[in-house]
Amino acid sequence: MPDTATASDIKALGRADMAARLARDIEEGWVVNLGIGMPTAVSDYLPPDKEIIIHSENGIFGMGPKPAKGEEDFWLVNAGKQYVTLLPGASMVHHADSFAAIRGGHIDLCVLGAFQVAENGDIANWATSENDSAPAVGGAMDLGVGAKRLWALMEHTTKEGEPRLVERCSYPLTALGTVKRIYTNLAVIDVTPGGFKVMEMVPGLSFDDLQARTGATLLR
Amino acid sequence: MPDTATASDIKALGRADMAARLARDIEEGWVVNLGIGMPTAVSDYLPPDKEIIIHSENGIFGMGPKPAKGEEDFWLVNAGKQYVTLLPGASMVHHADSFAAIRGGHIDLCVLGAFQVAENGDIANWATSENDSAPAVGGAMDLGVGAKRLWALMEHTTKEGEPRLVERCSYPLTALGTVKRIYTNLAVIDVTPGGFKVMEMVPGLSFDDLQARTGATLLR
Amino acid sequence: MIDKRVKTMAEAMAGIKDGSTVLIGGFGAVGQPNQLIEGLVEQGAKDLTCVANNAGNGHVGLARLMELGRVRRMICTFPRTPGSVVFEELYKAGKIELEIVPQGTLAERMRAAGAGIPAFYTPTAVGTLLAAGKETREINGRNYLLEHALHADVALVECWKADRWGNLVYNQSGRNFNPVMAMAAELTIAQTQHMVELGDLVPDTVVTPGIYVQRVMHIPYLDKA
Amino acid sequence: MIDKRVKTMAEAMAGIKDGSTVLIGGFGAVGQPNQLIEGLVEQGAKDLTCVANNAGNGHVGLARLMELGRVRRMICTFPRTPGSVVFEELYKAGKIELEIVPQGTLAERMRAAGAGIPAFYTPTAVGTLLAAGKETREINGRNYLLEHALHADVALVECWKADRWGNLVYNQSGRNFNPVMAMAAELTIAQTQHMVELGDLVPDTVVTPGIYVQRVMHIPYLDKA
Repeated sequence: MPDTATASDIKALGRADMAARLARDIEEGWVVNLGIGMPTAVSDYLPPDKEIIIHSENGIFGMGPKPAKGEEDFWLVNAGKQYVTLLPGASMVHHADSFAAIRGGHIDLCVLGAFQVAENGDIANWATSENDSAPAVGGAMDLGVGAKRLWALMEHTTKEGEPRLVERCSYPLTALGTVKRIYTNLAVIDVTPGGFKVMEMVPGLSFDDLQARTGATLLR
Repeated sequence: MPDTATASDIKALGRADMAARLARDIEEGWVVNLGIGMPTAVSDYLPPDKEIIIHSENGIFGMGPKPAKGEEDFWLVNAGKQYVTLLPGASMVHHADSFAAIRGGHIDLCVLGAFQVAENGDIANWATSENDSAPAVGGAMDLGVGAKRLWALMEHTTKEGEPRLVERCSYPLTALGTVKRIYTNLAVIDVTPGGFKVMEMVPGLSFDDLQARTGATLLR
Repeated sequence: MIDKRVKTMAEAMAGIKDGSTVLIGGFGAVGQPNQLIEGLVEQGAKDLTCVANNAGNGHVGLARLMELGRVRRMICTFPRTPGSVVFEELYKAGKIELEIVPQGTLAERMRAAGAGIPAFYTPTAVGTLLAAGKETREINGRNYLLEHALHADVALVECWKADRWGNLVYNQSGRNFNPVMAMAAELTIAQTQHMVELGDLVPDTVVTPGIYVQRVMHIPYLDKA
Repeated sequence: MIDKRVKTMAEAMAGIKDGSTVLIGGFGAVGQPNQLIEGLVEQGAKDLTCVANNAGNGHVGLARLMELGRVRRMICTFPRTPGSVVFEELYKAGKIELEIVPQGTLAERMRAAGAGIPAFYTPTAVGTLLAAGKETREINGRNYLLEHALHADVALVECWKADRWGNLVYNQSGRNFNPVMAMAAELTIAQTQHMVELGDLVPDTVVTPGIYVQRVMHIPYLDKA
């Protein structure tokens, strides 16, 4: 891929800022599932003045902030097996009922990390090759098809500079045509019927710079 | 139907005695669903020295005896909408989970009333004609296919003397081939691969008498 | 702040449209949202498909809604009860449609709707009149019917305690159809005997998580019939 | 008297046969019946199909069972965790079979088994590698996969409180797969942190009715990892 801007010009977001940027767009009252990895950090940046119901696939509705050191409850973990707390109003269901909520369209927003997202909304986030030995899918395929809105949170390119926003995913798919928006370290991009539409870019980045780092045509 | 014995010879059971007779065969530890109508009375005759878990389709496991007058809890009714009590060890589930237990084979015994039972185990207990206006099925079809054992409790003949134990049901079916035993006012009859097998008869009744009141060949 | 509490019946019933499918909780009188049903009678929506275990009683509530000609179709398991006089007259006169569904199939169809399961197989009703028109399939040597999810526009449910997030718990056999109906509808309206503070319900004991409930109205009533 | 309590691990494990399908509750370490798994290691059954969310950790419990060559096949959602070294080695060496199932599909397949639903349709995994060999069907314009019930011979579950009828309640997120696994197995064995008197559990708050549980063993352990 050609590189049309020098790294120093571009104010790429760090992982924390990416999570914080996405968190700003979450609306009061939404039921939100945060995938393992980077999406989990979104919960650290939720606006304190809004009530948002965080769901964990292992059956929790209404997770609160991380517990203080020494205050961890062994019996209370999230999808990433990290200790969590409960907000007043929390509730607990079993795994089948938890995924009933997911598959049944009762989750307003799911945020997943991704290897690739295609311009038709396909997402690949569970295996890097068809020959992957023992790939791990967890709840990603259920979340990928079930949530009312699916947003991807990921670096705009691989470490090697290969684009992760592509015309068609080359990695095995998680779900077909369901990603609605992508938050990267460089931009916020909507997945529209016409393709990737740039909604926001980081300072120092031009549209052409972003296009050069993207594997499909961007719309303004 | 020919009548080969005079009514006065035969010590036919009353409804209470029919329920009591059936109750004697319920084993300790069984989970038992009692259909509406005559089967409900079985719970009044359960052996007090055995623990038996009575299930109600509206989501109760572990019903106890009828409440004393004035002690009724409005929020606690059985399938027939009669007030009931709970035993220590009772539990409550919603309707889908209650029928999961039924359909999933977790009920050891279901007792249903019936219009007709056929020698192949078919049962008809919900409608008296294909043109029945607004027939009411309730949970009978689920219970008919789901319980580990299905026993029918019914009068041996109609008021007009027509047999209710038949070669093939003429009334609309509830479930196919699932009745294992029939308790009537005259006999206890097993439904075997070979047909109806008489296990027990009331005093004063001969095998030929019983055969004359039955619409299919009886086995000894 | 998430606050699903509504103060008036007009707010509770706002937006229910003609032609809606309305789920009505309860098994007999227990767990039946009587005041919400009266609210629907007042509200005026017509051409309704109503789903309930029974087909109304006397001349109030669901029976009244039918009597007013507002119910086009009933989906139920047991329409024939001593008190279902209004339904039976309308049905004989051809003025109301009826779909009889076995009770377990009815409950499971609503759970399926809530759970994103479009269809499932069940052994119930195979070979009976209620299998008419339904696809049959042999799986592992046994025959099953294909049954479809039953989605609804509105669910009216009754509960014992609720909080402002819409978390619900039920009292004894008042639970019955209410939790699966809450899952299956776009708009679930609950009437609650007791309104409690957020955090008063123990998370482990909540039966219907608030995500399934859109409106809650505090309607205490005598706990005897 | 119905008394499902067992006093020794030998009683708890009695009769588990070679070739069994064994469901193992827990999500990570939480709600995992560690002592029962060790009991199964001791008991000796082999040629097992094990169903769990993950594929074991370190060299104890499920990982130990695999290391001993007793697991022919794993059915799980997420076999790759930092600690799943035993599984990964066996899998690379072709010494263990693997069926990867999406987490919601896995849970629903077990609920279906418990609920007498032989098969159901789900949108999950349509068009992915995990749809290979599965029947696809269009329902109301959307594609779905047909998934079958997952029945088991044995379920090992963990709970917080239990009584002698086998009624169970769980603690916080320790609930996870345990209730659906209890429904799906012929023989459900529960280890409980607290054994309580019959009647101590409030009927409205029981999560797994005793009808789904055959044996209960009181195994208190520290409630911190």
